[in-house]
Amino acid sequence: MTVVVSLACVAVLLATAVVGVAAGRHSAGRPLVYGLGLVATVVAFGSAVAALVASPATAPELVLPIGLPWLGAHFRIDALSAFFLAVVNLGAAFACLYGLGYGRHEEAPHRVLPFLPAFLAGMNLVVMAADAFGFLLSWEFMSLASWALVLAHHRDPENAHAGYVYLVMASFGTLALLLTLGLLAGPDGGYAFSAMRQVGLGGGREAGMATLVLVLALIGAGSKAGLVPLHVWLPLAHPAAPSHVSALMSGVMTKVAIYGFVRIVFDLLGPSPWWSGMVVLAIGGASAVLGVLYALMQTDLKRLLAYSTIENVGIVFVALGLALAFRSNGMELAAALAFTAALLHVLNHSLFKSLLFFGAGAVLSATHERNVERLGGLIHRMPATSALFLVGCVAISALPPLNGFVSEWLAFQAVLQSPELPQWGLRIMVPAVGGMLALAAALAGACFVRAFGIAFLGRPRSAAAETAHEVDRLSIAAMAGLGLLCLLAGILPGTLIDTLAPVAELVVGGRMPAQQAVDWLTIVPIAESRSSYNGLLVFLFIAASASLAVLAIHRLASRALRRAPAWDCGFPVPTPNTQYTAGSFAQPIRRVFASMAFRARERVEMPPPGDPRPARLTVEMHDPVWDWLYAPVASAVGWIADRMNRLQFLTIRRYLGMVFLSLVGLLMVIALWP
Amino acid sequence: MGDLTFDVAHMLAGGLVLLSFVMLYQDRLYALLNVYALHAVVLAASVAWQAFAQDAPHLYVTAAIALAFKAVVIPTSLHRIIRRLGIHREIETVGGVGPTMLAGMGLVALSLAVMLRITPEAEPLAREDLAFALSVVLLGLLMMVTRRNAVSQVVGFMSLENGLVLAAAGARGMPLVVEISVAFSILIAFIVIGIFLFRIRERFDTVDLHALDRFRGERR
Amino acid sequence: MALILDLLVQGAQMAVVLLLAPLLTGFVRKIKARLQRRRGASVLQPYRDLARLLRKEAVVAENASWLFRAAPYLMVAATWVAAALVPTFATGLIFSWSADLIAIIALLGSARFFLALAGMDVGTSFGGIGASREMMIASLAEPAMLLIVFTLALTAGSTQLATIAELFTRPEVGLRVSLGLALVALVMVAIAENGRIPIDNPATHLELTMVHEAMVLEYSGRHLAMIELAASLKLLLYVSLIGALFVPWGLALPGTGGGAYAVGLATYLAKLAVGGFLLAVFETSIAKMRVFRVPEFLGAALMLGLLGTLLLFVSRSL
Amino acid sequence: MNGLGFDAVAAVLLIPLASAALLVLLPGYRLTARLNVLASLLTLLAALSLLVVERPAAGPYLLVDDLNIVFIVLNTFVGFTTSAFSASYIGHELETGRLTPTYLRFYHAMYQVMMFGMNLALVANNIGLMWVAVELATLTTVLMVGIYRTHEALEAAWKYFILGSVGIALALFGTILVYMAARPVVGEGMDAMVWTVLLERAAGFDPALVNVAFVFLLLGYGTKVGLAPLHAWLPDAHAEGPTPISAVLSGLLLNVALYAVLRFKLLLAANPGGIATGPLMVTMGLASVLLAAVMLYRRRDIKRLFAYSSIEHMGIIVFAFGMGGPLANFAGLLHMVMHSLTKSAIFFAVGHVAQVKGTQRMSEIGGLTETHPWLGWSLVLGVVAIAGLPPMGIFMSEFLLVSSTFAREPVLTVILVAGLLLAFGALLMRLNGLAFGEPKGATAPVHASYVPMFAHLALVLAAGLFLPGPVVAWFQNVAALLG
Repeated sequence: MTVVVSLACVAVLLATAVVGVAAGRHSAGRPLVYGLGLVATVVAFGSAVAALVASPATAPELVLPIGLPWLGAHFRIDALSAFFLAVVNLGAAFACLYGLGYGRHEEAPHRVLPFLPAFLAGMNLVVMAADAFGFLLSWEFMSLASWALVLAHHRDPENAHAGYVYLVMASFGTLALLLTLGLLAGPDGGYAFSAMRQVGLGGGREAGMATLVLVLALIGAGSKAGLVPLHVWLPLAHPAAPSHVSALMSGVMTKVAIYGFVRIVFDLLGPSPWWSGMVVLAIGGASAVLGVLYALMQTDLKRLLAYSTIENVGIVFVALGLALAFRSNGMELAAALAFTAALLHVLNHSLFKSLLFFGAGAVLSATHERNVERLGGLIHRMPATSALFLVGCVAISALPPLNGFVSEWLAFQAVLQSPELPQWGLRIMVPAVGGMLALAAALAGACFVRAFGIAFLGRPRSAAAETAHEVDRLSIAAMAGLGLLCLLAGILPGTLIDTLAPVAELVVGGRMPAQQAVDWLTIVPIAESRSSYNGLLVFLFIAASASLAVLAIHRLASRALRRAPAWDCGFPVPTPNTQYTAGSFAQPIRRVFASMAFRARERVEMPPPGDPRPARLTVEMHDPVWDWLYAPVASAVGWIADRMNRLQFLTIRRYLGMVFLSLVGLLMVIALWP
Repeated sequence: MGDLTFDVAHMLAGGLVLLSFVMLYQDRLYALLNVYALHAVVLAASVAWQAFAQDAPHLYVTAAIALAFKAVVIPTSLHRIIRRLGIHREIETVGGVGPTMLAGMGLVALSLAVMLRITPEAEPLAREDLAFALSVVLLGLLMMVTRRNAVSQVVGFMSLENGLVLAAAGARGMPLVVEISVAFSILIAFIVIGIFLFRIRERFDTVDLHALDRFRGERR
Repeated sequence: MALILDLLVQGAQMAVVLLLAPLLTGFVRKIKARLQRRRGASVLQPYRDLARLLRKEAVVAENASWLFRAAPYLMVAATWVAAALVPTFATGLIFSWSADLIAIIALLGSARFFLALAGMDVGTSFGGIGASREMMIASLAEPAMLLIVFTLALTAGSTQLATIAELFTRPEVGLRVSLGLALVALVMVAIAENGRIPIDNPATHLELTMVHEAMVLEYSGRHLAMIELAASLKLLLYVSLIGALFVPWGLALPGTGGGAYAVGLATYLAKLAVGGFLLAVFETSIAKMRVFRVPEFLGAALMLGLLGTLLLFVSRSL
Repeated sequence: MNGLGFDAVAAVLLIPLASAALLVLLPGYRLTARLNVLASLLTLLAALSLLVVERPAAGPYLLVDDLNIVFIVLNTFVGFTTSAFSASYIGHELETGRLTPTYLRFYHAMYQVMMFGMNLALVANNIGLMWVAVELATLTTVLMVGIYRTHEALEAAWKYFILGSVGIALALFGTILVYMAARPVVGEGMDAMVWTVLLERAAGFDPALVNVAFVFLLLGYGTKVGLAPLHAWLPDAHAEGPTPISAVLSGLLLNVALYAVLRFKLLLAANPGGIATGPLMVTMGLASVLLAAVMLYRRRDIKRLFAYSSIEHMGIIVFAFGMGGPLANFAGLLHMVMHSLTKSAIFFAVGHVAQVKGTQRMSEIGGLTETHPWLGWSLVLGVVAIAGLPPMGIFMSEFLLVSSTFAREPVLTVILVAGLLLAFGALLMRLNGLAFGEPKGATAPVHASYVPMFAHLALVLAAGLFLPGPVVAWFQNVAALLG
């Protein structure tokens, strides 16, 4: 039933893409495409949630006579797919709503409208597919559609480059996944997921193969999710696309990649060795810390958000690694806790990252400016946008009572289960990774104080920022909806956790204690004596005591308020240049961390006394991953290409020589053949 | 008759190989052409002998073709071309003559090593013939590789095809298809080469392939 | 009936922290003054200051936004809620399970978040300095704090303050290396978080060194009062946190009669006094360090926390 | 009754021959172009009729079986679409004066002769006849590559001719050797050259002789397949000849040569003492893939770029057949069909692009999707397809190939994948410059014939999503045939 509905929605989306091709340049195209997309995604979201809540024990499998001829296209929606389907379509629906308004500012609609619905359809299909071919086909189709969207403003050479790097990395990942699935399917092609699952359950895979599958899956899915060191494309490609597409890529597509990883490693591969958790933990922790450090160094608002996506993906993978470790040691309860934390963070991140990208898009359309150094003071001109952006910032900084905190709190609770682990390596490693998680969270706080403070607070740093004005209602509506969801997910986590229970049960074979049982909507991961959190109460307390304070003050104290020039310690300077810039804000943290992480160097050129020239401070930073991993490969390819290119310029005689030599060589083979 | 047949055939085929070596050794175009003509004559003889030995009359036709075209027509016309293009100067071989000869030796050894693996029940005549034919083919190819001059490359190619004809003739009872195809291919090859040499002369004043190499597709 | 009693206790707790906070601040100032052979202001001076600030009109910079005016109240609220959840004189408060130690730290984090934003709101250079330094300090202090929490929680098998405190009252816990390390780290973090010497000097306005004061430079009147209150609440919170975790004796267990509560209150006051005294002594006996040496100080705390966590396994395996 | 079937075969051969004779006589390019299209269409219909009518029994000269009928239908279809494309293309060439009417007459006649040669090579049941046919096709293409008579064209044709005729010679030697091997078993005369006979008696052949024969045949026909290191003629021949010829070369001639190699592979597989042909083919395939992938990076000429991509794909196909096994063979067949369709479609697009921009240098072409949306996007589509991205057919074949071979030969497969990725990077880099970015070069409107291009792309797209059952069954038993 759900499968049929979802496939119908996908069909509608594909049809919408065709409409987009037809009506791309027409003014009616925008409302038509986004409207249809909105309807389709909302319906798909509803059916997915229904499937998740109902969560039948055996999900029916639908086989269409397309795809691999002798296999057909298998579609199946179990609890896992249902959850990710819900995430995908929720984000998609809000993106469509936002696009209805934001699309008005699009200068090349004919390069967006056809591909956006195709992109949505691709993401839906990946989650639904139940055979290797369908999975990879929709996976790569998704990449392809998003590539076209990245190239929407292709005249900008940066975007063209971004698109290039993006698609190459994407197909690199796809090839890795292709090898993975080929390995799982075996030489005689058992491409249906059900078949692979059987082999996995039968324990038909030896350790070496499991290792290979794990590594390849980590490469394949990780390159799409943006794990360090496969992240280089992400901060290029995500900002290049139109903002609602960036939101989709950052907020939703990375989740589809996570789905791929979970599906392959948790579901298809079957039991995995205990240290597999360590690998995932290490990579996840590294991505979390490095991602947010990168983000702290950015001045481009959208690129900053993209880097913070890397951080959040890292957090999810840390939780997944914990789940793997617990599961391989038969600790279902702890595994369920960790896995639920991962799922919750997937949902939360898709919510607040979309919200933040929408905000960035609003700023972009209001000021045509992505560089925070040229923004500022927007809180006065775009009150609604800035308030909602603030909500997003609080949520992503993992501060109570919003949703970001809940998932990180659960992750910490999972970390605290580590003493029960039998292996020393894990016991030592898990708390260390927990520390990295905490570090990432704290740095995220700094990062988003910086982002919001520089872009929205203070005094405008450019004419564009000064003349900015609020964006249209639909965009604000989309952002408001997401903000509300962030709050709800923050104060009512218990219901979410219960909804996710079937997923955890399906994947790790255990579930967290049911949360309705606990009174006052508290969440209790293990037992109340151990830990508990009540977002609702915290929220109410803060609200109550804040209003109490306000009330008391306004009753007892003077209400007099006088507006005056800023005091600024006695010597205020009118020009806004005296404000702290993003660069200067990041300086202390740069000195502490980046000097080792990015080999950041500061150079001060101080003109001699009497010289009117201003002093200059130049900071140079290197991305170690790029320097040590990608640049060498690229230069090696270039070098080989140059050497080999001589073959194009030989004389005919030399070509004959090549023929002659290969003939002689083969004859020798024959002569020496036993 | 066995022995005598065998010996003569062997002698002629060996003579072809020898002549191929002589061609490798030559470094003047005219001399090269003359040796080539001789090569063709010997070929014709051996084919004719095969025709007699296998009493397969159609092979006489092949022999005639070989004699007519390869020993007369082609050398004379190539003479003409050379004269027209005025390139009767020395041809620089790539590696000196010595190494080339050594390489040729190696090739002959290789072809023997390959061919003598054949089970002797395929009767020796064919076996030996094949060995020689293969070496002639390889030597022709070697010649094409070690000469810088278009005409000598063509000659090398022709000697290579002589080797083919030798093999074909050695193949007892091989249907007419082969001879026709051989003649046909020689014909086409010759015509097209003629056209090309003509055109090439029309465009550049030499057929030395260096001139052609200037026109690599993708000049920097 | 029991519920009402519990509510009463909880209410009392909230009132107590609110009332005692300025007193602790004043007490510390007084002791410092004495140690510096000054007479010093009265212990009650902070109350007077608050009252005065409340009476004055608030002067707000022209381009200050609503955030600037809302932040103080949010700070007070968050800090107050956090402080209300730390067992001061009694454990097992009725709402103590609504947030565990991690959540309390996060609450303080949100308070800091809004303070930093408020500092940047007016768009002065000092606000920026303060905010950026504060976040840098926090980015090291928070992980350190969380590692300390790991140490405690892994020892007690819980992140619930009440549970930990109750557990530590028992003798079988005994002395542990990792707990000692955790204590040292916690003290260092507490000093950093409260902007005391050597990290920051609450009494100075010397722009090169100040962190907290730089952020609140633009505040005046009732807003400033709120911020001062929040600051002293935070100090109180940390002192009572250390007290509840490492000298948990005398805490009134739930259900025990009024006498126990009286004892708990008395011991609590004693703990505050000792803590304040030690703080004052420490502050007078050490010099303020340069801002860029702060990371080393906090890095040490971080390392200690991690070390504590790892040593835990050793001591466990013993 | 099979007389009808035989007539169909005869038609496939005679229509091109007759029309060639006719086209030589007729002046005027419009008429000849139309006739050319008509003749190709008739040939196609005749070939299609082979599918329905009962197949003729294998005679001493002609044979139609599951294996070659795939090739025949594909051959005639692409031949037809290409003739349609060339009609519009050549018109433009005539306007710009790159071709003169006299040459044009010759061009159309040669086109038909070439089609005749290729069809003959495919239906031949006789190794001698097949050899003749392949050479005929080669030599005609040589002449057509040189038709522009520019320095580059002549040089490319000369190179093609020399290398090609060496290939001819080697192939002939191989053929003779096969006869020699067959003679003791089959007996003298024509029988010893007939496929069907050879195949059933192959077990008794002298292994050593067959091995040597296969070496010569692999090199001889491999030269035409464009396998590294015998590929040298291919890029220049593609780049300098008229674009329809490039399309035919990539789409058809390579396949015909490949078909010959496959036939002899079967022969060798049937012989117990024969060398394992798999490793040889896999090695050459991988060599071609890697070489082409690397060479793609420094290309400046758009047609040469896609010529190298043809080498790459031929390498993939040979790799697939070398690996063997039902899945890999299926993948190889599918890949071959998809490649001919896609590559010829790309050449159609490229031809028009080159005509519009008046150059083949990629540095002078840019932003096509802005200036010529239809051309630009179809080029994008073609490259996406050729790069093996879904939902196009090549994705399916590459999926099958890689996923089925990885478990068997991990190392080789990883090498192949590396080659694929390299080539993908190069193609995409060029595509970025050609289709996107600031427009460069002339922006004159183009009068192009989109129908053939879109027909091909539509087929490729359809195949990527849904292969009809009969086709699959047919491919499957051909794959089984190939062992």
